[in-house]
Amino acid sequence: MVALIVALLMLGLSPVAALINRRSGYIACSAGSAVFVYYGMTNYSNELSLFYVAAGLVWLFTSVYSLYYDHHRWLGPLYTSSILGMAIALTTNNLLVFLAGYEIMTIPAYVTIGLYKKTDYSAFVFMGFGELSTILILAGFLYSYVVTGSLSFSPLTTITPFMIAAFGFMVKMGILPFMVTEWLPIAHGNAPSNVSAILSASMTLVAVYGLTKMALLTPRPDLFGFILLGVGGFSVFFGAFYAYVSDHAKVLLGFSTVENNGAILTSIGVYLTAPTHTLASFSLITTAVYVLAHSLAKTGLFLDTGMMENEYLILPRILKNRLSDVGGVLLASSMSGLLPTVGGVATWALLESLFMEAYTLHSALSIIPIVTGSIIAMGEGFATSTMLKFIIFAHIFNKRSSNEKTRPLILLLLGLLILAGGSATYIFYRPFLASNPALGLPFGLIASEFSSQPFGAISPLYVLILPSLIGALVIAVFGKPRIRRSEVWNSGAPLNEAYTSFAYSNNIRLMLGKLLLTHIGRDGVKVVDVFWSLTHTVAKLFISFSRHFSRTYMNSRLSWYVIYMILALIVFTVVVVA
Amino acid sequence: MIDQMVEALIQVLGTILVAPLYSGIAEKLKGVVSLRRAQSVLQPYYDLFKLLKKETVVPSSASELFVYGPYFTFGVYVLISFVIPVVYPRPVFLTPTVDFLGGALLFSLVSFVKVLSAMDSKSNYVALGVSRAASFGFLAEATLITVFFAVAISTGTNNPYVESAYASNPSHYLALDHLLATVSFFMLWLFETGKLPVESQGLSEMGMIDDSLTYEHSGKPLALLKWGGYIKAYLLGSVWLNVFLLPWGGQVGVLGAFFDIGLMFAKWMILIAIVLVAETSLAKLRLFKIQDHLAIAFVLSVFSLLFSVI
Amino acid sequence: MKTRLIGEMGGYLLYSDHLEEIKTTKNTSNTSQEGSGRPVGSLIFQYGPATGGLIESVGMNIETFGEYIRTISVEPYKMRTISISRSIEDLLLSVERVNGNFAASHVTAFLTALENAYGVTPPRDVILGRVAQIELERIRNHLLVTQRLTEHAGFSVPSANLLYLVEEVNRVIGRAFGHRYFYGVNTLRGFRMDWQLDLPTLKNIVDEFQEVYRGILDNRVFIDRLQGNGLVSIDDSIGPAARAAGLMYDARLDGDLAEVYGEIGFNISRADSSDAFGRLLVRGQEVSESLRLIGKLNIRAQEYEAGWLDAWEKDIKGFTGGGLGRVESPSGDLAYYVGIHKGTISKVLLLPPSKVNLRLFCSSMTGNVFTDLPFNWESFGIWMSEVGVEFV
Amino acid sequence: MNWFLKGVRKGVRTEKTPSDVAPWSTELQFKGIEEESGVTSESLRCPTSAIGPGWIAERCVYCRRCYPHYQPTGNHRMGVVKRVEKRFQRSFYLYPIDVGTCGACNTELRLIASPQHDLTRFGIFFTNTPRHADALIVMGIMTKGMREAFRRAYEAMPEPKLVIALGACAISGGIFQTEKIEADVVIPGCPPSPYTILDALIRAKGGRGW
Repeated sequence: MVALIVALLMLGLSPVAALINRRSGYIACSAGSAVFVYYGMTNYSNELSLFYVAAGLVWLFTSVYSLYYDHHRWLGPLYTSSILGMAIALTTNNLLVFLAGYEIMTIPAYVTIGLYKKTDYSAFVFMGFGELSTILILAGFLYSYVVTGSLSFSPLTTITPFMIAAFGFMVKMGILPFMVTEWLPIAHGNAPSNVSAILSASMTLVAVYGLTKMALLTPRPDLFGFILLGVGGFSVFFGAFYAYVSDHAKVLLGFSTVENNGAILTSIGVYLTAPTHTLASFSLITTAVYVLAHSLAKTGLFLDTGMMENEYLILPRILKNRLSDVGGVLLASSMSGLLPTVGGVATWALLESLFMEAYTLHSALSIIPIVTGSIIAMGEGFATSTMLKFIIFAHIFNKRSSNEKTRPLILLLLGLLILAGGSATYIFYRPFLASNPALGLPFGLIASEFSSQPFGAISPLYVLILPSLIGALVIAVFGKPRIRRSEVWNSGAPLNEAYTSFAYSNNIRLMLGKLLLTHIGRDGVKVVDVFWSLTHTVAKLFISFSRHFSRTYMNSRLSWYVIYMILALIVFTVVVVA
Repeated sequence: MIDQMVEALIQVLGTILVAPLYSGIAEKLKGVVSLRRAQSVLQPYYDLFKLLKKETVVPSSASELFVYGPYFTFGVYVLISFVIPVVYPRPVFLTPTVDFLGGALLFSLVSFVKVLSAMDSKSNYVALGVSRAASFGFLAEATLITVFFAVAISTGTNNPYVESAYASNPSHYLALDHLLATVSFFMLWLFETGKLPVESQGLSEMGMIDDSLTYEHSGKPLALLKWGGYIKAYLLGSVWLNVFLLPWGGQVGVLGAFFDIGLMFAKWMILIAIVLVAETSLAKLRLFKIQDHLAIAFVLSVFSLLFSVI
Repeated sequence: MKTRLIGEMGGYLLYSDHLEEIKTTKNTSNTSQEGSGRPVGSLIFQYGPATGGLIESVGMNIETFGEYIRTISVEPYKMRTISISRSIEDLLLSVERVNGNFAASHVTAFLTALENAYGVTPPRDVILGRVAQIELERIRNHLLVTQRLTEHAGFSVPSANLLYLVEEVNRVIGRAFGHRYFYGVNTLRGFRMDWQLDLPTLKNIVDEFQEVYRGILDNRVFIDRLQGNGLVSIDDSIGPAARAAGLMYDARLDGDLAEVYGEIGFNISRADSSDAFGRLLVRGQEVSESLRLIGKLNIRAQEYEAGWLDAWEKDIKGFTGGGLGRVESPSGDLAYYVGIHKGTISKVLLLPPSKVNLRLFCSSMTGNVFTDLPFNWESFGIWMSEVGVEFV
Repeated sequence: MNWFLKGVRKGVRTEKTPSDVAPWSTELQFKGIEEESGVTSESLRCPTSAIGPGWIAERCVYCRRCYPHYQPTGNHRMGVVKRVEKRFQRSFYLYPIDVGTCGACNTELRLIASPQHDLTRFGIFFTNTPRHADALIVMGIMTKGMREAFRRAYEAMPEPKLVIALGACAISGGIFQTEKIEADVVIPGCPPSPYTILDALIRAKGGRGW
């Protein structure tokens, strides 16, 4: 408990510190985050504690990174206060304080995007959807207050509050059809990478946290659970699909977040609909592990884009060196759900739980998890291709190397963490540990179960060790190769133009033209993001409204805009606390 | 413990050392059917042996990934050969490392590393092939996962060995879901191993898909990639034989393990016969028709999933 | 018969019945056009010069944004220059080697040009002999083209079978003429032939080809690779490409040997689709037709005293003139113009069919995907060797 | 299925021993009446001065002007192997590069893959990348455009490797009288027949020839 207070104090101080001196602010924030992680680990009560660890790590790495990145006087305070908001939301047990934290986290983000905006509407779109999310959550909370008569998170007898709030959280998670809220502001507003990281990694994390927390307090609803499950599945597919055909690094990552949040939502769906208690708890752990995997990997990749000069993969100019290359590859492999990384374990567990559910249900209902599972499987396929695209064109296909050490080192650390973390998930799956000494696995096995006997099992630790071991053995047997350097073979001609990221994913544009409404014209290939074109209309309405609003009340001057935000914040907090 | 180790050894060596032979036999027969005397069935071994002795040319801007990636992928393949029933019908040493789905994820780990290693050469020809492989990947990977689950769901466990035993029961074997999964997996196998009607090892660079992944490699790494390719074909093919098409006849015990190698040979002759007919009577599909081929495989596997629970 | 444009040869436009100087320079570059400028994310993919997929060295610059071919331009990397300032007999040997697979066609066109220049006509047997060689060449080439197509489709059995037949044709030629590519066969005085042409064997070869050919046409997947692939704008096409589109374009109807072809009753083969498939259909029919023609010729080796030749050897001062020779090579119209100044050869112009076919190929590639490129390429029967040649 | 059956029915058509080689692609021998020293390239108007003393295989383009003084013997084993590479005994991959041919060498080279000849039975194969190749087969006269590509291809090949010059153009400049290309294995002929090519290739990897 002491740890928590310390952490919150440090985080609370950090915005103030940042106003005075940026570095000190970030340092305070890092320290606070570190303590927060410590708190999460020591007071490991249930899966929710894992959210603390994940969030804390994200903040820690991002803040340290920001020490070497930030280049704007407003950024420090805004960034740190946003984190403070998250910390509050994560740690409170009071509905309204949660909401307050939620706003404290969101509003600075509006401002940052407003400050960095390239296109005027992005900030407003983000704000619009943000507020929509808040309103829904508020409604859900009020309803819960009406039901339970208490302002703290407390067990519910009806699922209605959860349903309403769930939609609010889903908006924040950028779940289909709200995908646009995820990538648009980051990309078009072009938020600085450290903010992108917390926007995409930990802000959605808070939403997931809220969703999970509510779910834990709600009687497990059948139908709604299946809806979440299905919607999640489709988000995975479309998220990954659009990520694959995106050539803007941050859009790509944004969509990939949609994909991951979809998976997480599905996992929650499984928890809500699981026929057996064993399966329920398995999927709950899976949810938490998935959150951890996504937060860390996504943070890393966004920080990676922070080292890009040009955010288009078509001609990326990224400060790269051996460290960041290795880090990037590790992070990407986790993002593509490959063992032995955390991402791999999460993907494995999610798919297992889906199909276990299908098996245990053994009825017409099984169709839902099966179809969802199959769709997610396809999504994973796209995810792998997408991450390959990112690594190939951000790291391998560009020659611009740097000898900067610090930021690449941070990336590498994250990568190693996510690699080793795969084996560490062992701890979180405590109830599901197995072993088979007879066959040489005395420990390190995670078994997926829906009842007494196990369904399947993996040992990330062994997967981490064995291939490299065998590889080394192979080297020992056949020896190292005798190497001579020579230029790449390009059928006898010098290699003048390298393959582009656009061309890399063009087959899909041509093959799935119906889905993308591909059009080949005189000036190249055009595709339409169906969901964006939907949400864009909504956005436009909101833009025109806020344009009018800002003209009349804020003379469209940013300072006023900021002041308005802060006032709104204060007023809101006062209202809440009173 | 010791017995399991010996059995494991037999299974793994039986995979690594015998795998190239099946490719050799298949190529020989294909040659004979196409009016030629054709090369020796041991040709794959000759090629590997020679490549292991050759120099390795590395593109100027490539990194260690290009050189040592193949070693790693080979390691993963060897690990998989511990895990799935490719020779011995009972779990052997280290088998529980991953289950069936885990195996599928290991296969995609291999392709991930393979692609990075190949792309590290920065060759446009590699990129051309990779971009194709990547755009079919989503269906291939999905089918691999669903088809593995197809059996998992009917047995209630994701342990391939149990599934093999389960499928050997005629009533389960003839069940619709099993048959669908069998067909689906075979179609996938054709894609994964670059067989007609999906791909054919020709000289034309323009048609490359899988071949592009070895296009720039040479010497030892190339040998390991080729060898890995043989092993992959053997692993997937044997799973298909032992879990789907012919889940019978596996003997236990150390002696049994030796017998099983012979048994696998017999089973493989059947697979090779089927493939031979396909390879000699089909022509290569147009590029974008390949996704139809895979889509059918995927849909079949999903149907088999549905039938197994309803 | 109406006049048709065949192509450009060194500053002149060659029509089926005359040669005229070019006034306005029209675009005959080997580039297909679509839109202008470079779309985002596109690249120039360099294919060649040294490829495993194509028989000869050729460089292709393919503008693409991934799989889809936007424009393509072909450059012949192997440019050979042939000096005309050597003895006419040595020059003849070089002409043989302009394109080995069409050697007979080239030599015939070249000699016909000379003979026209000097206004002499060789004996009928010599002309028949040349016709026979050209038709043998046609059979071999069409077999080879079909084989290449099946090979690219990974169609192993027919591919092997066709390669077998190509080798057999070569052996038939080798037995009769002593050389598989007619090198050293034709001289200024006629042609050499050691043995009678083995017609029965040739007939068996063509019969087996027809069987294979019908077999591959039954295969849906294979046909799918060709249909709609490489649609050409027919107006200025030649050879099988033109006939595939249903045109009556054939030098055997309006070329220098038209008379002979007319007498032995040549029937033109045509199809009704201007894509790679149509071109395959035409070749399939032409193989049988060529066999039929050869059967009617019953040729025997023959030498003659070429009057102009002696004149040339004595180098009568002041013989100045020029002659045009045009024959139907396996891939379409092939023409030579030989200019003679004061008894020595002063100018040689060449219009190889591959030059025209190359233009057609490029114009037909836009909108195609990479994997269909080899099929379209082979379907034209292009030989870069004759494109890259220059007489100086 | 259909083609599978056809293939089986037709059976293997690979020939056991060389047969039916075209005379004017084989070794020439003096068959004249007067002294061999009496006839020279000049007297026979040999375009590549391939006569005297004796017959010089590398230069001959088989124009037959020396007939009847020189006549074909039917011996196709004219290849000259300067360096044998035993390591390729059982696995020999070829990368052909055409630096300026008339197309005849290309076709004859492809024809060693025909069922009659079937190079694969000797463990010889074509490959489409120099990285996998053991030997670089160069044919045609060295043209300006291809010189660079030739160098790159050689560079791209891993050691040990052989260079094989195929056809009169490559080994002596042939009728075009251009430079000759240095090589470990030299295969005369214009073009060399598939028999000549196979024989040389087999001997290059330490075999007894064909």
